Amino acid sequence: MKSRYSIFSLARNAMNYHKDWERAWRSPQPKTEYDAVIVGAGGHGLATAYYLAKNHKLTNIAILEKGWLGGGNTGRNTTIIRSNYLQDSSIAIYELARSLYEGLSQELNYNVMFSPRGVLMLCQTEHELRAFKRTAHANRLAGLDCRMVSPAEVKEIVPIINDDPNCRYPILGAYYQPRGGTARHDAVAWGYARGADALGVDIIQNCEVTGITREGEKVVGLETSRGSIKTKKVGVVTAGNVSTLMQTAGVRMPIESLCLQALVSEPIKPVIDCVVMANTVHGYISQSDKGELVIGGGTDPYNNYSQRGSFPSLEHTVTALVETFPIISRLRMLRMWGGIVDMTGDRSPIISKTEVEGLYVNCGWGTGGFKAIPGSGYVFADTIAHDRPHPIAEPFGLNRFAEGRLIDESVAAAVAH
Amino acid sequence: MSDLYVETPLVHREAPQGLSIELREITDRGMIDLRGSANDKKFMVAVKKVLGLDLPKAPRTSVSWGDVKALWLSIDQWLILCSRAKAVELTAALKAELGSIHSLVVDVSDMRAVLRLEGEGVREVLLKGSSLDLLSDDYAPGTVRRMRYAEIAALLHVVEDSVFDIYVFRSYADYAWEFLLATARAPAKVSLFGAQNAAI
Amino acid sequence: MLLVHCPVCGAEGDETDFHGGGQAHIRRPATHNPAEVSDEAQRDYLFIRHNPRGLHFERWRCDRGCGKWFHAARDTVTMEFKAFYGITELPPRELMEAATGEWATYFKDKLKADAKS
Amino acid sequence: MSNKPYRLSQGGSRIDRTKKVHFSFDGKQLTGFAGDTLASAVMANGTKLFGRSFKYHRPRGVVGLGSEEMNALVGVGDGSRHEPNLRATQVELFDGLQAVSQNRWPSLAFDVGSLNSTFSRFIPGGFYYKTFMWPQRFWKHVYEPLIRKTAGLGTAPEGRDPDSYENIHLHCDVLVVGGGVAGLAAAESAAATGARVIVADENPRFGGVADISGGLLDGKPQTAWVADKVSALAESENVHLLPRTTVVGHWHHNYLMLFERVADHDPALLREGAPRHRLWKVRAKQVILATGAIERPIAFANNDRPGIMLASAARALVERYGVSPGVEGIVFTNNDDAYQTALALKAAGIGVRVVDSRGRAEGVLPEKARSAGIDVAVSSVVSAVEGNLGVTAVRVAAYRKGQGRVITERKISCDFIAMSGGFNPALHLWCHNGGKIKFDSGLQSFRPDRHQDPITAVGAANGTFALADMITEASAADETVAKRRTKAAKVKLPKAEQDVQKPLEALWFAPATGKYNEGNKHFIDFQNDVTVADLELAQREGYESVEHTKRYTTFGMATDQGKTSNLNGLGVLSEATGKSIPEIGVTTFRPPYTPFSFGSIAGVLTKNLFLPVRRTPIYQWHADRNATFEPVGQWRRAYTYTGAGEDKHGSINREILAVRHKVGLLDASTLGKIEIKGPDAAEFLDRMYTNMFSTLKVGKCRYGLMMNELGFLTDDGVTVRLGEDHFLMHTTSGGADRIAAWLEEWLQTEWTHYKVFVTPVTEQWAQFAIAGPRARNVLAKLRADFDLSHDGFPHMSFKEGKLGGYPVRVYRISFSGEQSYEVAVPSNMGRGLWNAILDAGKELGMEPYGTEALHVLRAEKGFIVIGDETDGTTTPIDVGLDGLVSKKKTDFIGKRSLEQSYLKGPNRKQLVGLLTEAPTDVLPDGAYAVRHVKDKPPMEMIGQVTSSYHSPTLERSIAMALIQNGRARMGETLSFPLEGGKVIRAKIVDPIFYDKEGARQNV
Repeated sequence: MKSRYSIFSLARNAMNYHKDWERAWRSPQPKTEYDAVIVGAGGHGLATAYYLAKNHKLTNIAILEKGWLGGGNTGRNTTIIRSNYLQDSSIAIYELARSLYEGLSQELNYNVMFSPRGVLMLCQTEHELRAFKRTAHANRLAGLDCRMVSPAEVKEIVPIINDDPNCRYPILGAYYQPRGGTARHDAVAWGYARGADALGVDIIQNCEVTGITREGEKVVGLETSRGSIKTKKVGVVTAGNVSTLMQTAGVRMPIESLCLQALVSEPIKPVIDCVVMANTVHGYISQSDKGELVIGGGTDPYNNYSQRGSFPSLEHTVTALVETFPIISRLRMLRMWGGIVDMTGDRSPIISKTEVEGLYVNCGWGTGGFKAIPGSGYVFADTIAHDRPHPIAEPFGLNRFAEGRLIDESVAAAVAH
Repeated sequence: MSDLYVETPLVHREAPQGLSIELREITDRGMIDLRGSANDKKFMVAVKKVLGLDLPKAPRTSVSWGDVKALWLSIDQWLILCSRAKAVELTAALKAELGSIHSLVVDVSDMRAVLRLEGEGVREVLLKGSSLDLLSDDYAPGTVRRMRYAEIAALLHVVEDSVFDIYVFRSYADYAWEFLLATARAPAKVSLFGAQNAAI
Repeated sequence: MLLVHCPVCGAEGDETDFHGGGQAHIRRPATHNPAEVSDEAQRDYLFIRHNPRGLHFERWRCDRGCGKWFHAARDTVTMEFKAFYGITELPPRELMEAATGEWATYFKDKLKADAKS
Repeated sequence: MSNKPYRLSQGGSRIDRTKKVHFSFDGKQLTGFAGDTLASAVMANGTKLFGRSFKYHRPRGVVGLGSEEMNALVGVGDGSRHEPNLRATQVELFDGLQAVSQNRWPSLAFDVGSLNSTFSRFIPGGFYYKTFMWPQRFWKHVYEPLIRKTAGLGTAPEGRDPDSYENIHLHCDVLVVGGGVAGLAAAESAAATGARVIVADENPRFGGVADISGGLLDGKPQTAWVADKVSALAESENVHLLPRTTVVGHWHHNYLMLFERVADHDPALLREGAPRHRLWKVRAKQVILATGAIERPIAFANNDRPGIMLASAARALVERYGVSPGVEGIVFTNNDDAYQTALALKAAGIGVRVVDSRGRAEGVLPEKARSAGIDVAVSSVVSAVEGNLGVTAVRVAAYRKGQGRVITERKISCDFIAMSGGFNPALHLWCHNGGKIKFDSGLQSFRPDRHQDPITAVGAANGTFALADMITEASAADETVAKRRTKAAKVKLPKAEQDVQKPLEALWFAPATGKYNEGNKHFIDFQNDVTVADLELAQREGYESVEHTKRYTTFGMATDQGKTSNLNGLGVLSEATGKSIPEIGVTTFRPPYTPFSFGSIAGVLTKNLFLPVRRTPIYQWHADRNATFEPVGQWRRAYTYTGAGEDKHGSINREILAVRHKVGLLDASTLGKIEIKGPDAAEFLDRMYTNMFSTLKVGKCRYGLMMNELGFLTDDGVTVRLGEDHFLMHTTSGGADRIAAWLEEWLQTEWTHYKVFVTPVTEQWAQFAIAGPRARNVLAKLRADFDLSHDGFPHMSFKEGKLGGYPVRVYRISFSGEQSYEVAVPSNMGRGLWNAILDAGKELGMEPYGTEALHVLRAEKGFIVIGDETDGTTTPIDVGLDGLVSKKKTDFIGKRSLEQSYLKGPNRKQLVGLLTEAPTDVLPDGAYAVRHVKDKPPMEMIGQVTSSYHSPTLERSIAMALIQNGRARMGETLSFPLEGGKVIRAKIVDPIFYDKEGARQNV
């Protein structure tokens, strides 16, 4: 058991100039065999490993990461957390995740800075207003704490918003989830890593999986840059890189890897206290505790593994936000970056068994995976442990594409993740 | 017909002030959208019979015969320019001559607004909304190019070195006009690649 | 901002003058035999996509030019375009040979047929 | 702070001592000279304290020379013109400039936030991950608000930005980034080939550091050569010079963004109307990076005190601005270059000693320093700094490479330190788009290696520092890449003379007496307050990857993006782990090079230009009639025309009743219109629509449904057969462009053998619906020159002719269920015909109606609207239009997907009508029906309202809904629990509420 973090441990360690802090996680050598192996130490993979160990007592497991843990989309997103989706199946997974976020710092003894500062989704056309009213009805009956707010309330919540009723896209109202918000992305990965490590999970970084080994219809192991590993259960959680890895097991995926970009401004004193999503104009904005405005854009319309996007999509986003929040015109962009997002045909994730026994896959989170990390790990661990889909995971099975049972949030609700 | 009331898309706009170039709407232009295959000899012959010209086959070029111009739009599409008065008659003549030859002729004289930009620095003004290499030799007089201009689709026609016509769909005419008012303001004038103030 | 070249009209311009149309060479099963399309074939057609890290083949449209669709071969890591070719054409032979993974499988038969003729 | 005169009596190549400039700093009125930066002018007034650091609120002064500055961040301007976080070293002084310091309260010298510094021992790197967790709700309500308040540097401006911005596109053969000696040499030889060359430099003047670097070109000072070249380039027809322009990013295929500060330095330009910033979007065939190098600070104890600067910055202060950094200084270095600073200080009469960490300092420059009488201590380091708001003394200790702590120190009084840890090539732009870099042990830094794009680095940016080499390399840069240009470029290279420099010795950390830097702070990232101890702590805790260390400690993540801290951090990590620097790896450089304004990105696309509004030919009339507008795609359509003494509800009802009982007029110009012609046109339409079009007779109209390949409805509309091989398709207003492209796509990519042409003609036509029992009378009054009788012109047919003299196409189609004619007229005549129709309709009681009346009218008739009754997951079967899905056709778009098990499975939601029990209850749009009403959620939902209105025709509410198995549940009553506990009950009925037989449109 690791020593706990607290204000007291901080004070104690300060006396000794912080020389005696334990490692947050070990750096073990890979063993030759594990009961289960998770490929990909992003948030979803780390959470899966943590819940496998914690809820299902599977502790002889490893999580393999080709680079550094949390270095993919977990550490590159705009950290929005909400659960106010339209479809029942989406509500179930995202609300499970959101509710786990509420107590995650305490659960992991690691401050992930979950900040339920409220998520405000602007309605800027009549059509959007209608769509959100529908979502509001559905969410209320599903038991979510969400409500429509008036333009006046929007102005109260975000005083810097452009409330000119004659502007190009006037604010007609907003859909508000007061318990949505943000968290510190790296801390979510690090907290789960530390938690999983404490439960005995081997987190092996700089270990690239080059192939999944099958015997007939079963998984028997993995080939890695650090040797072969035997295992009967493999959970693949490699986001944008899922297609190429699954292909080594002969499984073809309904995934395309696109570039999604985000940017931050220079830090300034607080001006926005909640998360604002303007779907009509594709702008997503919040302000980090450090003071940076964190802004998310759309995806580029072509496959891209370079983690470097094109400028037009961000340009469009920034232009929209300058119009929506005119004071940002004189603020400046500090840094922009891209991530490889895995998009499915219906823009909803895949949490699924596969046609290969012992091979499980969790991917397709596209542009909205961060908010789902705890819930995704929770139900995926359960799915792997029991070799059957967790009820919340069931609608997200791969079989839906052959059945036409799509979960198309963005089409149905006209809202990006 | 004289009692018919006709108005062009920018009829409500006044002559602009304070710009670095001249800007006005051209109101008397007839336009015919012509589809057919450049490889179809019968089609080319029939068109020539009516318009008196060989439709340009080279991308982004234009050809004139008298007061009729043919602008290349695609490998199977041209925009025929003539006077507005003549468009109806020319459309009918084309349809008649083309008969059963696979083609499509549509009088689109009212579909677009035509903006005339004129003056030293007109290319520089356009570069504020277009990513084309307008300073290169590719944009000599006679050149035609569809393009993305600001946030809209437009058709560019280089009439003379410093005279450009911009065609936009008429619903966007006000937007294009206002965009030009903003980017052609005299205090925002830019001169590119020429003698500069050496004090820098 | 990619620089794209249209093989139909020769126009060259920013990616925003073009329209990316996703993976190339997808066969629509219903066009060929509408009576006999399995659920799996329909799924593959609609959803399963080649997603290579490296050489990829895709469709583009010359949106602000001649309006025509065409094919492009592009590296998804370096973003370099390797070739632009017609919408009814196969890629240049050397690129079919350079293809990897699912693309290599796809082009194998084409290359054989090509060798025969 | 001090009454010593810091402005030297002479010197200062940049300033004009005849022109005084008045400005204020933190409200204090000060004076500088034209040519000063804010940094030099404030320092000339004796102030070294410029701001407070991010975390510990430690006092900070100027460190750098220009854009690498991380400490002296100020806010400039007032109110809506305020701009936070500007580097004082880059702010050009102008009369009336108002600057304020940041991140302090109540004042810069006395800052309450500096308590953080007192407690800094308790808040090491990443401390916040370990605490602030209890109790759970305190994060949101107590800890986070506190943290947010103390963080954040400057403040945002107030209100809307009054200034303008713009973008411009430009292509060039060669973009030279950086106008120093290397950049100018590269530009000169590129320009000589006739290439179009852009030279951009972030500074107001070209020349880079030529003025402070010593050395001669052709026997004259470098500045003379620079002046010659700049004026020659400025004269060239094929060269464009861009001063005050930072190349902020490099993207795929040599696309670059250049940020020009047009008017920041001169408010007069703004007053004249110049844009404040201009963003250049440049596509370059070739990029030459001549971005120079950035000097490294040295990590020694309390190396952040105001008065500690980079050696190059201290030299520039003296030589450019005639300002002394202090009275008595120390130059602390590991290289020869900093000796130039010592010599410059000495020459200006300022006291100076050199502390050199190397065992030997025997190069030409150190020898010159010694000859000038400067004390040089080798094998020594600065081990401590005394003073808080400024430097009062340093401690110097003997040092051998790799030593972890020092033993004996001696104290030397001084008030400033000029430090130099070597130079890092500025390779940020090289890396933005994936350029590879390699470690150079001579420089102890990274330099460019390979790049996929046509980009090359020259001069200091390439690790080439010697003047002669730099010029040779830069002049050849264009030749190696621009083979396409034939014009031979013969440029005579100048003869360079310069003092030869001996190699530096890496010094990543200067030890102090304490073990483990106990109590001392060796800053690596000044702005974010990251120390050597923090980096080591991160390593110990397992945050081993350099990216983990960076994120855990935030080093390199401040507004300078690690320009001065990145490599020093790697050096420290290298020493802490025993790995080499290349093994540690580098963090990725991301655009932009320096921050640039959001305003410049938006350019002119704000307010009216943000996104286009599309207007129909009748727009102005609608506006004049006080119409409320509704956005439909980019269109603005008239929603209703509210007159005097009525509200919107009233006007909508009036408009509906006019159509039902008299006649109405609707502007339907936004409807998509596409001409489709060719021998295969009919077969093609059979493929695109779910229903059959090849059987449609010439002159007739048919309503068609379109699906995507997933089997979901995407569009609908009426298509007319104009001739045997000629059709006119109508689409929804929002779908016009999408459907035209969709048709083209299938023609070009799947059914390439079809001979069909498709031409969108939406805007050629203004189109109006004349609907109501008196519609025919209106046409008659307009002297229609075609048969108006019902038999001669029946429902779903088409005529071409004249109406009121205007040439028209008339379609007898109805979306209201009334007798209805859609009249299309060339757009320029739209307004004329509209007026004529209104005149003709006046005595028939005609009223113009808007889109809301249109929607109610169609709902009364049970007609669907794509986007209301469908949501992208709805099939034609779901909405009860099975009859329009052909059973005969073997293939059409989406047909096969309708066979997927889920789409034909049980429990699909089906379109039904709803009548509320209380006729006055109008169901809210989107309300859900539940299987069982419970006291509280969750409740199982079985379907939702898709359209709901008060129908003035039926004098009650009506609604349409998608309900699970709805068609089998006719007559059933459903419950819709609303907010606040109210439950509306409604009976499932047929969705056609009015005129079920369709008799009214057929007369």
